[in-house]
Amino acid sequence: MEAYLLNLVILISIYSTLAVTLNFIMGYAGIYSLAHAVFFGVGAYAGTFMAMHFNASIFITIPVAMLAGAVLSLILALPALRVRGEYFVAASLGLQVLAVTIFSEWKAVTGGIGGLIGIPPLDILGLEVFKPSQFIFVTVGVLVIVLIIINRLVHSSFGRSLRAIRDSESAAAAFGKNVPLIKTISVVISSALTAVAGVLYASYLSFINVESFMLDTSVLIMAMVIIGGTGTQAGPIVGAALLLILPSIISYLDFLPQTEIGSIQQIIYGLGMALLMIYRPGGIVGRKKQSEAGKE
Amino acid sequence: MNNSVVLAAQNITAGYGGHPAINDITVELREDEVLCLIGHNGAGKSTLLKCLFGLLASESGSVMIDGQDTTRESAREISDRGVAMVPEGRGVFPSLSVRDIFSLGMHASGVPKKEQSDRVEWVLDILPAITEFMNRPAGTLSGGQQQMVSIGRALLNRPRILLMDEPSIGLAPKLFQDLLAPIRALQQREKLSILLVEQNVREALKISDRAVVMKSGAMIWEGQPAELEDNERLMELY
Amino acid sequence: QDHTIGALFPLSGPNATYGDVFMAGSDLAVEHINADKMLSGPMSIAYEDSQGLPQPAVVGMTKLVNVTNVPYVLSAFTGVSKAISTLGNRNEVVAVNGGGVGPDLAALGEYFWNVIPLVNLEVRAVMPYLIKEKGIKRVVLIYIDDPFGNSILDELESTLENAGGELVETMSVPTTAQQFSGIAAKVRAANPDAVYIASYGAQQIQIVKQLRDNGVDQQLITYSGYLVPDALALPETEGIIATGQGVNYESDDPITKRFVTDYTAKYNSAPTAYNVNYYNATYLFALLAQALEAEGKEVTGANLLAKRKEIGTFDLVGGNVSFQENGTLLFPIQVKTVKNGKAEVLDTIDFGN
Amino acid sequence: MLALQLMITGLQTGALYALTAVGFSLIFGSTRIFHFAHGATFIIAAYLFYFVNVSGFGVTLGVIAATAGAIVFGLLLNRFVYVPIQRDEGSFFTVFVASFGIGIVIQNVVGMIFGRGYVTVQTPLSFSVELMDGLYVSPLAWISMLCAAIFFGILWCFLKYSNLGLSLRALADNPDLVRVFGLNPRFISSCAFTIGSILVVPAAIISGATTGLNPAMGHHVMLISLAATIVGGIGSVAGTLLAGLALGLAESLALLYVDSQWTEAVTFAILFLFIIVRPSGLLGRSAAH
Amino acid sequence: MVSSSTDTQEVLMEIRNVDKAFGGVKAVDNVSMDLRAGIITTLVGPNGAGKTTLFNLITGELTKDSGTIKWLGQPINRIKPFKAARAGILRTFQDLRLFNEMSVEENVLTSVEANSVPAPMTKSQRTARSEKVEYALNRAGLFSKRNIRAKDLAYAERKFLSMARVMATDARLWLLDEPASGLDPNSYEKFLEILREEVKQGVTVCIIEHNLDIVIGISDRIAFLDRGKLLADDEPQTVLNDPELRAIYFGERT
Ligand SMILES: Nc1ncnc2c1ncn2[C@@H]1O[C@H](COP(=O)(O)OP(=O)(O)OP(=O)(O)O)[C@@H](O)[C@H]1O
Ligand SMILES: Nc1ncnc2c1ncn2[C@@H]1O[C@H](COP(=O)(O)OP(=O)(O)OP(=O)(O)O)[C@@H](O)[C@H]1O
Ligand SMILES: [Mg+2]
Ligand SMILES: [Mg+2]
Repeated sequence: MEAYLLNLVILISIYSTLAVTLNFIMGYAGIYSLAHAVFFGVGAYAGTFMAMHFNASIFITIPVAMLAGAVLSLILALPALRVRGEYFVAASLGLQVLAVTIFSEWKAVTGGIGGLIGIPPLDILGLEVFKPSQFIFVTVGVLVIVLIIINRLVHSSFGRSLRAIRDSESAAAAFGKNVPLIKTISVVISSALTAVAGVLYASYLSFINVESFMLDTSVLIMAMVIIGGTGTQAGPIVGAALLLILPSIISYLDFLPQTEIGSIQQIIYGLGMALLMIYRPGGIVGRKKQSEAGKE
Repeated sequence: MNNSVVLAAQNITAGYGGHPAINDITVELREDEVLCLIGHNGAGKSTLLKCLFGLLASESGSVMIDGQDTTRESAREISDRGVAMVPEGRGVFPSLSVRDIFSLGMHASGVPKKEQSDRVEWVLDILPAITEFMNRPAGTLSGGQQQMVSIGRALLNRPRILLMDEPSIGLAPKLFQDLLAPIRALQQREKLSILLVEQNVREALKISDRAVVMKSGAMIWEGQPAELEDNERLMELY
Repeated sequence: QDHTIGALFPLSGPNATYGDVFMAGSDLAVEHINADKMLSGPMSIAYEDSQGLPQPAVVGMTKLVNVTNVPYVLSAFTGVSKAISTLGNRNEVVAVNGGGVGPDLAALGEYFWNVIPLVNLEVRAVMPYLIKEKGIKRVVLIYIDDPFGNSILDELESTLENAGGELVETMSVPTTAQQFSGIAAKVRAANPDAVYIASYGAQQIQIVKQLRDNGVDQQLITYSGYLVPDALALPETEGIIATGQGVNYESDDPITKRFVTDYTAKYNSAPTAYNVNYYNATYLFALLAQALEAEGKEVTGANLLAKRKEIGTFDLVGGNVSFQENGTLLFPIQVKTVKNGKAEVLDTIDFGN
Repeated sequence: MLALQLMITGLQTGALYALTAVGFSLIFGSTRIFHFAHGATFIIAAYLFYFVNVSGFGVTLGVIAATAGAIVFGLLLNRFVYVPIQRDEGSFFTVFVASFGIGIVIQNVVGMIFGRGYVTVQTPLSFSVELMDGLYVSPLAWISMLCAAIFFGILWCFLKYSNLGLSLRALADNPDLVRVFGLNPRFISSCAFTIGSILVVPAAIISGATTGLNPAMGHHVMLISLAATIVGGIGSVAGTLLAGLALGLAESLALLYVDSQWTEAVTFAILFLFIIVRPSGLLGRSAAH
Repeated sequence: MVSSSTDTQEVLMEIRNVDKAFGGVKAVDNVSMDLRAGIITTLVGPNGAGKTTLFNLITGELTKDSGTIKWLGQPINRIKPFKAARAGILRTFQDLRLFNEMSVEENVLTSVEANSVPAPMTKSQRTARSEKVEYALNRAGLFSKRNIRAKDLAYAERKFLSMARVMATDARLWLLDEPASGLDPNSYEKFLEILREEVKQGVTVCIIEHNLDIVIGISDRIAFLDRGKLLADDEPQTVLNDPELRAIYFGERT
């Protein structure tokens, strides 16, 4: 049981990192990306590539992954500078689908659908970390660091600029904000931090393949943010925890027929998403529903 | 002034999210009159208009049109009773052309297709400037041009009761004067009832038969426009 | 003492049909084992949903290994099996595959066993037969773009070359594709003697239907994964040639007889090779655990592995079979064709144990 | 010849894409509701038709059931999910998440009822006829294109001559103002959902016979619809139609040059490029910032 | 004001032969004018005359078809809006464009911080910054509401907030687009007072306004636009009394 809980906490902290970094661009900059899993994947593949072919030290894998994430995120910044709202969502969606194709076809690096097996454990100053009881410190530690970085950013003038741009781009520019630059920086930071989560994930599971970095994952991360509360501090973590614990809880409900349990779990998940959005559109941590009296 | 009451608000209380913006307001609009409603920013003028037109549900009190209770009616039903409203702010759809906005407005109030072009001609007589940009998307018009379109659209319905919320915002002074004169003429010819909310008090009072003043959600004064003409009295009321 | 083993089957998602088929076999085995009181206590299976995908499988495997604490897990699908193999080896838990046929499944470590002949065997069996018996020379391959499909590509290339055929064109399809009329057009343009189709699940059936719909009337060839009830019910399946593991259901040995009789009675249909394999995989556990209990040893993954190596050959459905050194069972391969919605055996190719 | 064959195949696919996409475009363009469950509408219509058909009630009843099912689903979703969310100034993303959730529910419920495997509607119409040497076209291809043409014709006239087109665009611009005009925004959005849902029905039925059905296919339907909507220009019916056809063609013709696992990438690369180079889409008005 | 000729003031901005057309519409047609330091220039003209467009051309929101604009003697022809702001040209919008989800204080704070990447600040810089914000909030009468979300403000307060955003900065030129429209007499008196005060302290203002009371109350100079053309740019009295302009714009006044 203990091992199971450890496993769950590790996954929650990894996904929380993803949700927190997505929340940074979504909740503060208004950049609604459906391509977050791409950078998760880029980090995972880049880190794995380094670990399997050169050196598994995190002082090599993590910086390389971050660099890869940051550089590739410029592709995402491109549409972010041109369009907003629905258009950007569609652009990020396009990027996500493209990336999945490349992840599956670039077999030399990604192993394609078959994936990569036998990924070495994390090497921290010569210490090999793979036991869940040790790994948990790494993932939680990374989450805390990411939280601190983002928290600092959000509460600096940079964070204010982001929110200003979200509310009115033209007014932000009229008050001296270099909108393209600020947007690009935020996307780059978010993607680089996301890549770190990718490295941890790959090393922890010791297996990755493209299926972990598809649209479903992007949507899952986004659902974590929105369900927890967009633009809040604790929201993404609460959302990640909830969405990862929910399936486990459901699978413990013995009275459900074994063959249908997968479907039932999915149905509860889907219904939960819809109901929550109806009754708590601001998310669990976000502001309460305040409905306006209005005649139809 | 024994004309019958066409539109009445009785003890209306309404607001947003539990905070009343207007409190126990009673006001009557009579047949064939222009009633000018003035008050400081945030006094609740727009809120009152929204209640009268069925855009906002009141917490208590009732709205009567021609003696019938319309408190629970929607804007659609109230507009069918011959009421039209010029909303506060930009009353146009940015992606629709002016022509489309007009035909949509007429469609909404059930003007027969045959009659539509005559009506448009008629409005263009009152607001000739619109002719120049009939086919442009309203979003590309200047602020004042949009306001003209908004007023024009309300007039197209040939309403019996017209509610106007600060029509002068963004309009050049000359244009506003040019607009008020024909509206007044139209009103007198067709025995229209107009409820006019204005900050531009001087111009508005000129064409008004009666005036009411609101302050912080309550009605504080009612009387003849002439009594407000001297500024001091006005200042005192604000 | 109670015994619980795990199973990672696709219970939801597009491949869930397979989950039902696998379960029919393993559930029947559990019934038999418990009825015979083979073990000191009742045996049961903890099912986890892999959706046929690696990531859910790893999560499920973690749960089976760490929470349910099973020593033995039934696995299916090439991707799933590869993904969980590391966990199995690390934690000394045996994983047994009875569904995936990708050749690389033979090399996933000590703790990974296959109770199914892998697909390279099937290709190796069918192509020489077709070239000899049906005069087929030019073959087009449509394969799914994953490790399984790619391994068929490799196998087909070398087999055809050795047997004197020619692979005129290969077309890969993504795992999620649904629309194959364009592929059909390309097949017609290549004008082969036969088309080999290497995919699985709904997609495989879809390819067959759409090829036929779009004017491809050449011989279609496929492997064991195709012959599920859904596919057999499809009129376009008529005449297709498929290979499969040779199980002699008419055999006189008591285990096979009992299996066939009870299966037919319980599910009202004839068993397929998948039913057999998961029955066998489950039954194999009972045999090994029984032997361990008799010696008073604990039923752990490591002990099960040692015992399997010690015994080597087992009486399972289909006769007395033995494991190769790499943990994979050898079975004869049958070449079948579909007539009137039923598979008919054309030939059986025995590679010899 | 191969190119011609692929072109016809592409047009057939494109016609179906266009039908679904226009449905989505109409709903999205007017209500700004990111109706991701449009794919679920497709599934519902397709399976209802399949069910009625295999139960032996015939094609006509099947079409009626599918249409009714699609409309009812669209309207219920609007009434009980989207309207409550929108009332609370929910962002379009909140709506998206809810809609996505409903999509998952439908996929799994349909899976539990009809099985998660694949089903197909058997009809001789899906069998291709050799038109000339090496060119095979099935009657369903003609039916698809004809359906698309008829439906667009009707829709076009309807939008043009009924004022509904104007109302839909007005609703997209400013729902509050719609009320000031004396129109009922609820009614207009119900119209959008009704028409949009009807438009998926032919594609759903025909797909049942050509590519077969699977509860999970709603996703793909939705992605293509979204891509076509954006490429065509949000709110532009004609643009979406063209984009749907173009995406179908591109997907099919891409096979001349690349393996089929790249075709989806081709579609979305087109989408991505369009957004960067011409965000307003083929026929769209300028992209609102 | 009649006596003091504004022609002698230093020229901050020089606009020469600026054109801008939208399709067939000439929104700004060969406009040349100067904005002089330390005075209030009012842009008046009928609706659609091109006033807002002229602002958009100055700040780089729109690119002009031809002509030059010089700021402090330097040409700023292809300037980007954010650079214009950093060069000391700030504007308000006809439709306000507040940062709606942010608090009143943050709205003002954001407009003071013209950097893109946060730069380390010394303590004195920090205090200077918060003093400016506090000053602007106090002037605009919003100090007590500094923690309220901008979108929850009442109409007049929103208008004042859009002024406070400009007031907190060190900009030399303010371009104000109908900042007082819709204000009640009390509020616009207060607004005028703020404006006069600020001009006294050295800022230069160009304001678009339709309300004649306000125009008369503050203008040091009036520029008159009609159909994109600059018809007059002169002392208020001259412009106000021009019969032709009266006929186009001012109408009859009693
Ligand atoms: N949508 C809204 N949500 C919350 N509060 C509102 C809303 N609209 C108006 N209010 C508040 O209600 C009160 C009355 O507003 P209303 O718009 O009716 O005033 P008004 O008299 O029309 O003022 P103005 O002259 O500025 O138009 C104000 O305090 C305002 O802040
Ligand atoms: N984006 C645009 N596309 C097309 N025409 C435009 C656009 N913006 C402005 N115009 C036109 O240019 C002219 C000038 O517009 P502008 O907004 O500058 O007027 P304005 O003087 O500010 O008027 P107002 O006092 O009514 O605000 C108008 O005729 C307007 O319709
Ligand atoms: Mg108001
Ligand atoms: Mg303007």
